Amino acid sequence: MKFGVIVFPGSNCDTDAHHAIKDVVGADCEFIWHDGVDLQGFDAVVLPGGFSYGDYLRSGALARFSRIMSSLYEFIEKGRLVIGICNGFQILTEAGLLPGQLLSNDVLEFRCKWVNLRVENAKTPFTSLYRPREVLRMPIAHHDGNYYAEKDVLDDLERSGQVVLRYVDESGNPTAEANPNGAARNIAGIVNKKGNVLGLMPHPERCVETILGGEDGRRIFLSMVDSLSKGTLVGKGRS
Amino acid sequence: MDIPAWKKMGLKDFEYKEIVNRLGREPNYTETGIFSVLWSEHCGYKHSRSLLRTLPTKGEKVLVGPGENAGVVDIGDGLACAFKVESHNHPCAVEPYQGAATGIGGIVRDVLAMGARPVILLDSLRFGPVEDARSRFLFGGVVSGIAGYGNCLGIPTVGGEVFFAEPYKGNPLVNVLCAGLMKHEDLHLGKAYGVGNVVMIVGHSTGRDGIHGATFASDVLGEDNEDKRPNVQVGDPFMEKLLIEACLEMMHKGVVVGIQDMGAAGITSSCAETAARAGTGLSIEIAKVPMREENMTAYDVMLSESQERMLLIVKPEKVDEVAAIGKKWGLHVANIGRVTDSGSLEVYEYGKLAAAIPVSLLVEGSPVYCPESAEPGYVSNNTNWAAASVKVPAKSELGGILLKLLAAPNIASKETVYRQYDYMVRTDTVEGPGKGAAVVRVKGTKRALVLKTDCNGRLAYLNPKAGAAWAVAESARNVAATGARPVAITNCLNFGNPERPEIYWQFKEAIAGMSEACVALGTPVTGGNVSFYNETEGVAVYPTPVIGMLGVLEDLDKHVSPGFKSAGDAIAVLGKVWGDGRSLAGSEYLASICGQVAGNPREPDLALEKGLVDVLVEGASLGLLRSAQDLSEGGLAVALAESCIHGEDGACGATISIGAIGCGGNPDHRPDSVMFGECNSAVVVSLAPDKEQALKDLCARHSVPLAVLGQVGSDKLVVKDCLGGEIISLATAEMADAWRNGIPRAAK
Amino acid sequence: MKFMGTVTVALKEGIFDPQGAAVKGSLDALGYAQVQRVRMGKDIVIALEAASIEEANSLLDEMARKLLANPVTEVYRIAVQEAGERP
Amino acid sequence: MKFMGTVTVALKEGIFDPQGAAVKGSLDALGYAQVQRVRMGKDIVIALEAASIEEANSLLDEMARKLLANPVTEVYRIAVQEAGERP
Ligand SMILES: Nc1ncnc2c1ncn2[C@@H]1O[C@H](COP(=O)(O)OP(=O)(O)O)[C@@H](O)[C@H]1O
Ligand SMILES: [Mg+2]
Repeated sequence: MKFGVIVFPGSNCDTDAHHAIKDVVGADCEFIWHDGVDLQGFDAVVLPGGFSYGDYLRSGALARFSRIMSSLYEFIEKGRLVIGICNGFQILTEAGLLPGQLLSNDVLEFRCKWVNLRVENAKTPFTSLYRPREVLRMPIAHHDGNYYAEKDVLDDLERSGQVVLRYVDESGNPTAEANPNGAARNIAGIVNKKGNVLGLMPHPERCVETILGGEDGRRIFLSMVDSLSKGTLVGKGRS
Repeated sequence: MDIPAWKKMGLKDFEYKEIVNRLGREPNYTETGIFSVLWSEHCGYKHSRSLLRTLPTKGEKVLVGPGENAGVVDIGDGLACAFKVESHNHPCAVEPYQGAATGIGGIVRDVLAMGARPVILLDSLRFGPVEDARSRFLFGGVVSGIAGYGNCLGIPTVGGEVFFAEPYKGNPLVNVLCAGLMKHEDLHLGKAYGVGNVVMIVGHSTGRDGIHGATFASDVLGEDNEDKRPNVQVGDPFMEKLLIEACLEMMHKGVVVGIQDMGAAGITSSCAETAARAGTGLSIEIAKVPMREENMTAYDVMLSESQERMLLIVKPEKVDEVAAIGKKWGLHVANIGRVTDSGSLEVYEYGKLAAAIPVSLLVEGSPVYCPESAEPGYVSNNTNWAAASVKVPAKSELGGILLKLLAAPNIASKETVYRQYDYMVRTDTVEGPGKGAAVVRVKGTKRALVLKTDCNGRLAYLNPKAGAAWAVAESARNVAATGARPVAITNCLNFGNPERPEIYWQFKEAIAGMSEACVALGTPVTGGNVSFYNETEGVAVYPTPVIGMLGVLEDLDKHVSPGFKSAGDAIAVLGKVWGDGRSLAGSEYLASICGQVAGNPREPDLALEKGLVDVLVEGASLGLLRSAQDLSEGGLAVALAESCIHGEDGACGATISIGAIGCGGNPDHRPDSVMFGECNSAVVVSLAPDKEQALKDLCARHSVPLAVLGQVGSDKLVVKDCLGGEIISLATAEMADAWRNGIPRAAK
Repeated sequence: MKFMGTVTVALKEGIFDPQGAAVKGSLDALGYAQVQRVRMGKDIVIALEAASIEEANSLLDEMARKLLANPVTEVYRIAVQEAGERP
Repeated sequence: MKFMGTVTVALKEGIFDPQGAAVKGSLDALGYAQVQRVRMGKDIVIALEAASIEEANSLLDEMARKLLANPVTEVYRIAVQEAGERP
């Protein structure tokens, strides 16, 4: 089983994801240069955080024209796993692979801090090792993390269990205070209908070692490894 | 009559005569421009060079000292750390966002040029009072500029300082420190070796941005352009990120012989410096430089300060490989000339020779000034200042004063600043901003780099020698408090106009204080930067010699952090809390509670500071310490309060008696000095009760006084005086609220 | 022929514009009580070659749909003129 | 009377526009060889009350100088019309 981390010009969490997956979780992992065309031999792909193409115009907007993206569409069609973290999430929405868009934080400032998240769907290939409604601590670090989608889209996401992570307080309530960026319905992460593409603003790769303040992010990658080894992915997203 | 060109470009008449003499002819317009930038204070260090030579720069860990783009020290395991601090004060006063952003860009390229991957940033900031709208605007702009550029690069900003005071109103100070990691064998130097080697430029195209302000309206550009050519550069962090990756790839593949960043005076200084260091010459053709604008002249190209560019010296057979790597990263790469043995910088403008100057005249060729210095009047007045003039507050007032101090912008939490910085990227930040020195792990080793910037300009103003020495001592103490051994410093000297005797005196004194402290603590100076003329309408900033201290923590598992860890632990003060009238001098208490900036701060007892560092480092490695918090602004009371605020759940309090510090022993002793006095060589530590004897023995061995004050409690700070009477009793929640909201509330 | 095109991108009406709100706030603070609403948009000025103004227009429209505006949250407006003309 | 004002803020000519350059890069990649130059600006739409269009104009000009544009790096242009009119 092999993970790939796509490196766009301006990606800057690519080595962090690589370290988390290879050195900490212990799965095979390689970097994939953005203008490659081949995802042969990979079972899961990470779109890492950072500022692809400087995040000019709109965060993630310019990256979706990278050559690798065309093969990513097929990759997703085949039911392989794709996780977009922070800038990766922004790229996935800009590319139309996930609904909605990530607007500027309502505070109009970059925010780097630890937040609490609630696992809304523990049946996805990315969250299968968490308990339903488990509360996690993860760091965020973004300027544009304010998730927006029209009401019916949001309702549909909720109904089909596509909302995977929500910003909450310590006791697990999705309060306004617990929402760091103004995201609609405190949404921090969603999956596509098929359930094999996850986009999230928090950084699981930054909390896989206790020395860095926590390891709640580790099970995201372990869940992926687990689901891949079981080999039955497609459809798992529905709950 | 119209002013001669050299004047417009900022050269003095006698400097111009000097140039004509040494050159043996009149320089042409382009040559004059080249001289004007390299003989400027910024590049030429005319007023500082002679004194900087007196700094201690040797040490067995120092691999590269001052003179190169950044200092480099050995950190073990075959690894080295390149680090340097630089100022971007003047640009930030005009355009805070871009000024700060391009400041980050510049220092990052300095570290990159050594062959290191830039991995850490710190920012040391000074502004006018937060209550002042303009100062708030500059503060906000600078912080978002640092965030905007640094975050995009993926280099964590893990620490810094913010200090507010009236003298910085017209002249904010923005100093940024960058540290990079490399293997010893990856060390590169800014030297143009090898006659026949190719000179290449990589990165952004070159435009007219940043060309010396005085020449906007010159006939080269034409009057009509004047307002369109402001002397500010716009940073492009995306391009810088690509430049970092491309240059690292080139250096690791060993395809570059020499590399040099393009900062002030762009191509001019990078060419002159690389040639001078190697004792060679360079011949370049500006037509080959990728240009951003039409019909640019040699003058434009040579003086442009367009950002995100590096100069490379490459063996002819490697040129294609360099070009390929540059192309891969989407950068402009061009072969602009070659290394010669002429000893001169020859510049061709579309085929014809536009400038030919011996590099020795350009680099370190500028005149060196040793202006006269005179002690300012305020110093002697302050020496006669009597603490007695400050009335001793009633015991009942001390708690309220502590709350006020915790909320004072200079002491309060700086979270509103660093929450805008991505301080976690690269997943090595073990201790980020907010709690003492930053601790950054070195992957693949047990080690960590520990960094802290420090300088209290108010102390340095009242007593420059003491102030500079305290900055070194405090940053060392901050670093040692984590268990790390301080190894070397970089520094940024921010002063007013050196042509004024009082300013030059401040500068001289500060250099002396810094040198003494560095020698005593065994932390050599590996590099730095001087920023003069930080004054408007005759009002100079506080002399501000910012120190950037680098330490190495041998074993991350032994890392000690501020904040009490468990109730029942013993609380002790290591070192000396003076508690006398003199320790009120220049204190935050005196400034923000009593509204005075006065007194003559004592100099640190450097032997004691050294002992303290040894105790902290050995104590940590022996596992004797549960927490350590150094005393700085706000003195003992604030150090205790911060230890409570940062305490673990159930260990956020303390009950202590200051009796043990021997109050009463000294006739000049006063409670406000004991609690809030500054210039102490001391640290508040907590330890498991069964470790007390071992720590006492360790302190004895290093002749460091140790006083056990009391015990860690759960949720409030209680302080008793020698007679056992309560002088302070505050809920930690209340202290935390004051400390966390100090700046937002003051900024309202 | 050379044309100067401007693609003006704005947030859809219903969508909250924090930046605009912030600017409104500062204007209030400066005492501009007359201001009722502020919306921030982008102004993308593109110099391009085209055979005719119609072609320039449709090129710009294509760019706007493909890249310059995000249909989820944004609407756009196009203006073109021959290069050289004053705006 | 109600007016609709637009303050268009652009970088001064001499100043490099990284954002515009990046967008141009993507347009090139998309095959728009016709594009010669891209510059990004801000488009600030302000609904305000004023006695006359002249007053609206001078108010907007004041706001632009005080807050909306940074004279060091930016230039601005103002357009006003009575509210309700189509742009
Ligand atoms: N501008 C800044 N950027 C990042 N961190 C900062 C900044 N200012 C202060 N900090 C952090 O806040 C904490 C307190 O700073 P300071 O008061 O200078 O510490 P000390 O009193 O120990 O010298 C430190 O961890 C410092 O790194
Ligand atoms: Mg300090």
